[in-house]
Amino acid sequence: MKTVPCSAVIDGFDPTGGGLTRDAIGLGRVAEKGLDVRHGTILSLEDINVSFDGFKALTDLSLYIGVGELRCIIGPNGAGKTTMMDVITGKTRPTSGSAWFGETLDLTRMSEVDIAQAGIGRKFQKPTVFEALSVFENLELAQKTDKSVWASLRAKLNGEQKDRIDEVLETIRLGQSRHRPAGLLSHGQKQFLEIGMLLMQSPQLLLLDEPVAGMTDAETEFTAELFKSLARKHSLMVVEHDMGFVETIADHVTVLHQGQVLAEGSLQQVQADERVIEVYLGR
Amino acid sequence: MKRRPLIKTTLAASALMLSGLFPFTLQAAETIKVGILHSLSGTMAISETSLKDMALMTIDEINAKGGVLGKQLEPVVVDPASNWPLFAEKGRQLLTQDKVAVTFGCWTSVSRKSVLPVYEELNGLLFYPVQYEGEELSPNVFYTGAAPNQQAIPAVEYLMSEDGGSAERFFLLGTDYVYPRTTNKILRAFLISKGVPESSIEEVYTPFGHSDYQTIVANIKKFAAGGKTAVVSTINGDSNVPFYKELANQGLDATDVPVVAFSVGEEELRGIDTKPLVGHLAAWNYFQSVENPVNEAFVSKWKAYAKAQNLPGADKAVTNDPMEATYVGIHMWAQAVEKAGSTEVDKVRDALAGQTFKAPSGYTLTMDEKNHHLHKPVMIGEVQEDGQFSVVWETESPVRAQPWSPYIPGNDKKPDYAVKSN
Amino acid sequence: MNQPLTLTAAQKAGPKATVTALGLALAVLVAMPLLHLLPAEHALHVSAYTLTLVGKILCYAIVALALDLVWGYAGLLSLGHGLFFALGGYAMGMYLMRQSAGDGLPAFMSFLAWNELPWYWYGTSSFLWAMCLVVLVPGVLAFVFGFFAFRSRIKGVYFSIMTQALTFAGMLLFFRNETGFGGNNGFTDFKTILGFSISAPATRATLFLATVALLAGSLYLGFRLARSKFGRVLTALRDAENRLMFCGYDPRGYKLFIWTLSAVLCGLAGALYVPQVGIINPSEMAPTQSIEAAVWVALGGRSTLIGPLLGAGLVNGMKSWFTVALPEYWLFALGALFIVVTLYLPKGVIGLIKRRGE
Amino acid sequence: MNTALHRLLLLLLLVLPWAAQAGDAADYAKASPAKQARLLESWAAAPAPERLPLIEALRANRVAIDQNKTPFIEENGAYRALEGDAEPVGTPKKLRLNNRLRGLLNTALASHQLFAEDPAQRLAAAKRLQRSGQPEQLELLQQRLDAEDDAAVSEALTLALANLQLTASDPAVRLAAVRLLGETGAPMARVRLENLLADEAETDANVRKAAETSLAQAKRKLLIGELLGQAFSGLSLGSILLLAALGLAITFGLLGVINMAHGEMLMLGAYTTYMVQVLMARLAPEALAFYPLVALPVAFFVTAAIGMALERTVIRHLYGRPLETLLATWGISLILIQLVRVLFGAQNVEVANPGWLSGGLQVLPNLVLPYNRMVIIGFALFVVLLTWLLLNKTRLGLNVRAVTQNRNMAACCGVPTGRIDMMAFGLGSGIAGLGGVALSQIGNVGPDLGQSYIIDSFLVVVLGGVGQLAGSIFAAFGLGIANKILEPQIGAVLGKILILALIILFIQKRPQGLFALKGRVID
Repeated sequence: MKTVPCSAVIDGFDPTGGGLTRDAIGLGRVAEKGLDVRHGTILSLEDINVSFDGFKALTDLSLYIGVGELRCIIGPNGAGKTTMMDVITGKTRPTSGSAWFGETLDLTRMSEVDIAQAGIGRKFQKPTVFEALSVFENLELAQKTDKSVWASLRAKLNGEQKDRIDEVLETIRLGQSRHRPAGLLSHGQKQFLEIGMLLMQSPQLLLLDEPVAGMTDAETEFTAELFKSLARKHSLMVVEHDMGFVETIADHVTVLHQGQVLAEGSLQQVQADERVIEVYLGR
Repeated sequence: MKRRPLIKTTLAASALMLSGLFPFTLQAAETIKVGILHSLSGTMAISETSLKDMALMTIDEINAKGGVLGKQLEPVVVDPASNWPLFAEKGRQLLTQDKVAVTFGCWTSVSRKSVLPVYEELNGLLFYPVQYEGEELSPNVFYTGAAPNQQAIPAVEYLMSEDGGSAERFFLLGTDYVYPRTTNKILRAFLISKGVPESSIEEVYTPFGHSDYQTIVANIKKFAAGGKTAVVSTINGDSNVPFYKELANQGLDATDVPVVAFSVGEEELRGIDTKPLVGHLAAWNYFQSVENPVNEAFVSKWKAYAKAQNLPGADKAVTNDPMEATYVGIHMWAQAVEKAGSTEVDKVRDALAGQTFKAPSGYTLTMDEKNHHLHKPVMIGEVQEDGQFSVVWETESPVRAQPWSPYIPGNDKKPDYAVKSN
Repeated sequence: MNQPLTLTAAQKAGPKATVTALGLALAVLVAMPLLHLLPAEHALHVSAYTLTLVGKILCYAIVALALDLVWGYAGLLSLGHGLFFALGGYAMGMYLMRQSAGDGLPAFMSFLAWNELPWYWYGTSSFLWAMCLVVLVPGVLAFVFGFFAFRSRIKGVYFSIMTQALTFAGMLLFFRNETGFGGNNGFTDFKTILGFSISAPATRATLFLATVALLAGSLYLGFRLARSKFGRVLTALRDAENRLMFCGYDPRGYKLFIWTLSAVLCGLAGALYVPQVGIINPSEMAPTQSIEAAVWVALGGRSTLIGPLLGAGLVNGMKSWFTVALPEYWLFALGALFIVVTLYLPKGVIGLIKRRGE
Repeated sequence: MNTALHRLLLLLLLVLPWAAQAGDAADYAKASPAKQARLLESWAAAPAPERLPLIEALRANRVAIDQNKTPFIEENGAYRALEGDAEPVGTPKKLRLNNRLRGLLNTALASHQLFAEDPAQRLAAAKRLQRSGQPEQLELLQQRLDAEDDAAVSEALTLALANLQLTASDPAVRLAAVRLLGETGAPMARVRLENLLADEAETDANVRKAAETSLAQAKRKLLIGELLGQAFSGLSLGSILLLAALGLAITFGLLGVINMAHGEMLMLGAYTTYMVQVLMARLAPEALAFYPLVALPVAFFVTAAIGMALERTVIRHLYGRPLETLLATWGISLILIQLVRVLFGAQNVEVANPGWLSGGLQVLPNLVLPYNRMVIIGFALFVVLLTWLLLNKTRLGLNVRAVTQNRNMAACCGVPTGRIDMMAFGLGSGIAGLGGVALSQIGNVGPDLGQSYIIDSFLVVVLGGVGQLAGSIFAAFGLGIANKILEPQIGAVLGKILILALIILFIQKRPQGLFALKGRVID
């Protein structure tokens, strides 16, 4: 079985900022240059504050993700993990603070669509796929291409694109179900389909919210391998509760608590931190 | 298989209509078909339902006397559901599918305007029983309701007279329909010709279905402070209740500011507590309270009919002006058919000119020789506590209609006889 | 809704049967106006009554189809489609009024205090410009309304209520006599269109054929859209708008496109409706009319192309029949029908046919 | 004591010329309308107490004449001669009144009532004469003012007199009258002052100057009255919108049912009121005045029962499919409307305001607050309070909120969701029924009643924010007041269009309505 086909599927990006390989990213716009990641960080969150009617969901949160890094975020419920992802993807606007994608893209000023097109992909906590469409069509919609209305009206898949979809189908092991409506897939299959859609999107930064929830052990193992292979050329941010899974994939872990970074480091370091122990076990 | 049901329905519908036609065509020798085109559902049902019943009663009455030309009249009732395009469709159906000899129907001007092209195209015959704004004279329509000069102008003349309270300021209040607009335009021109200054006339319109008259009543009060004021109301039926209630509760009574209404009759008063309204006025060509033998017979016949047919609210059945106009219209048509010896539209039209009928209003009404309108008496009635009107003033003799009002510029060039609008 | 966005029933019953049925229906519809040209005594003559009735229903069917494009496919229930229909009708009506008025003012203006044509009437004596208005007025209005509504992400019930408010405001505006569209009477008494008498059988037949052509065209357009990637994006939009945004699609553009297209189709249907029924007035904009259109779609079957057509045909056919057969009680039948369909036929009549097919 | 004696003397004096006036009724009966008017004017200028019954009978339209034109008074169907003891020849016919005669009768009645024992009656009469006093009554008023000992009546009389003194020959009298008029703030005063100033009608410079000051004063007072009136009508309209929308805020806002039959619940509530009125008129006519109070619980239970029945049979199968509830409830509404039309007829039915809801409270000379509107404002607030208590302070309310927020979780916690849905729908319908009772007091009661409120109701709920009771309240009053501010400026039609446009714009800004829940977006 091919375990690392993804690198072939996803365009690599050039950390030096050349970016000539990038093509149209939707609504007819073409990014002239690739993402500027001169300083080696792909995502910088600085002093982010978010509050809902007085409830502070995030307090002075600062977080940096390096290029090609695979970062795991852990933290108890209500620590602000999903809110942080909402901030990064433009769904929630921070009351203060800055969020930069690369060195030049200010995420707090971009719309969700722009952020997605700039190269941040997100997988939701609850798998969301287009249930009325077939697996194949789900991947077709996700693929990186001109996503403007006009383009969609005229769009026709070329051989290369079909091959890519086939490849991803293979990767996520849904080749047999390509024409099944996505709504009829099992929970785990939906998770994989969503990951597959992310792959089709070929983003530079992937945000994954509890990707292995509801997966069998074998599936989890496979996912871990998949992520590790992705991490070479992409940046990943994985929110996960499953410590075993975190252990297999993460080189760097961040612990969130009450909207703030509590600890950061390797899993061993973090697990040794007394504050983390208190937060996890103390209550 | 997708389109089939649509066509099936259409076919089924037309088949049903046809099969419905058959028994009639078999009896065609014995009956004359008469179309009744009044809304039985939707917003206009409130006014039109009783006209349908009145038409049926009148047809019964004529049938009981042996019918017309020795044949029984057979009513064909359809429901255009207060939907104006549906009026045209149903009109066409009555003329081409049911082949009626005449149609009695419509209430609103827009419904009449909707069916008019159909009746002109197919040379049908329509009797329209409601007061309206004029500005129309079709050879295929006979207008048994009042033209503006048979209702609005005499009413304002009365208000200006000593008995009417010598009003010198006029608040023209109406629903924003074509009828109130046209009527008020005529009234304004009339008032100015009588020396009323522009500043003493105020024109206000409300949206259809308006139910909050607080601001308007406050404005009337303000306006009325300037001198003896009368309100001329062309408010459409449904908005009258909130208007009168507000008027009464804000303490404006008829001795201070009388309201004369052109669309409020006995039927509308059924839905209003009339005690606070005593003294307010309405102008019509007929009131139920008119005392004469013809009317007594008419009213008691209607009450008996309502009871026999078990109509809703039969114990409180009343007659009103459009009902009388329907009654008169059907009888006149029947007389004209007898005179013409045929139900052919062209012959009946000729026979209708100059036709007379002893109407419940107490006058012998004449169909004008030329202009398709009745000569009608004008009466001003005062609201009484029992929901009836007492006539306080009436013209000495029936007035000839002026469908093209001389107070609207350009009308002097219009011919005073019916021509197709093109 | 787990319905794939394709011709569900068609797939089940096999494309062949569908094509045959559609072809047959089209043949009947094309034959009807031709039969109308036969002399009235002829056994196969189709009467003007039948022709205008079916023509009217066909116009409604186009509205239903247009509404289904936005509701069934994009998940936006519009309760204001009557407005676009009426606007198209008014644009056509303006031309027809100018035709019958000749060089003078339209009849209603001359007795309602208008001395000259208001600016928005300029050029309406030209058929071409009137046709431009038929497309532009509903199109631009829908575009502007949609642009703002979709920008602020108004959806679901909010969107429905806003569209309802829009058509209600439109109705009030057109009711005003000062607006210059004939007030509550609207436009009637049309005489000629392009110089041909509007009541001539040949004109009727032509208008009918034009309606059939528009319907067939809309159906084809809908079919192509449903099969394109655009159609799939719409379905995705209906079911998971957020996911779609994170895939990098801007839903606004998609919604705006289908919404405006739907409005323009309605406008065209309205323009064909007016000369056939002979009247246009503000009651076409009444919110209840638009709700009824939604009922046609639901009754026929949402998210299918044929369903709405069936629904429009069934409801209007029944209305025409019931109003004669049971004038006092037809509302009971109609009301009961709505309840029964929503309760027992959630996928509409088309769902029933599909189940039969299986 | 002195004054009482005085009055007695005066009475005697007036009774003396009895013989001369014995034929008043007969005179009136025989006169032509024009002559009747002149008679009434002379009676108003020279009142005679024994004429009072005649005037009262005339005013109540109870005077009839027989064939000989002998006047009779009708009492419970029997006729009694007004003068002498004649028996009617033939059936007497009622004397016709018209508005002119009615006005003159009122004036004549008022000047007779200035002699009444009861100060309240005298006050009312004086106030009446402020509006309709005739120059011929100048002397009478002066005389009565001198004899008056009640301060309030004196004041009212002074004012009534001032109206007539504007044309007095003595500039000092005119000056005093002008000053007095400035203080009243009556709409008539403004017009009188304006007339005085116009066309150099007033020649005395001092009086002119005083008149100008008074006019400005009067205008200011009128403006205050107008603004207060506008505010009140805004509140009143708001309370009506609120009552119409409150039930919907529950069925639509909480249960998510797009209830197109909501308007029909209002209509059924109004028809219940009508039925209660009819039944009480038949069974308990002495308590008829309180029929709206009786109608409240009846309407609540009737509409709640109908609502629950609908929920049981139709709506329960449609939860989670909100747009389909629209279609089914639309069907229900068609059926209900036609049902009422068949049962009660297409025409409106008569629902009368009972005495305590008729008329209004005169707050300022140009501001009358109708009782029915005041009661409805209070009632709307009461219903809101009741609803709030029900939803927030009872177990039922807790359950309703639980079910509407998370049906499955509530079911897991042992909440009988089916029953709660039914109760909640019944509650919403019942509140709509209460709204219907209130609506019956200000407008039509007909089969289409509900249709005219349904759009406004939805707008109120959506504008306020679905599921937000407080939002609905703000939205209703906001819409009401905005409507009433706009209406005098640009007319009712444009005002309404503008409001709709503003709502559409507002929703752009706040797509979730006025009171939206903020929080993490949940997908």
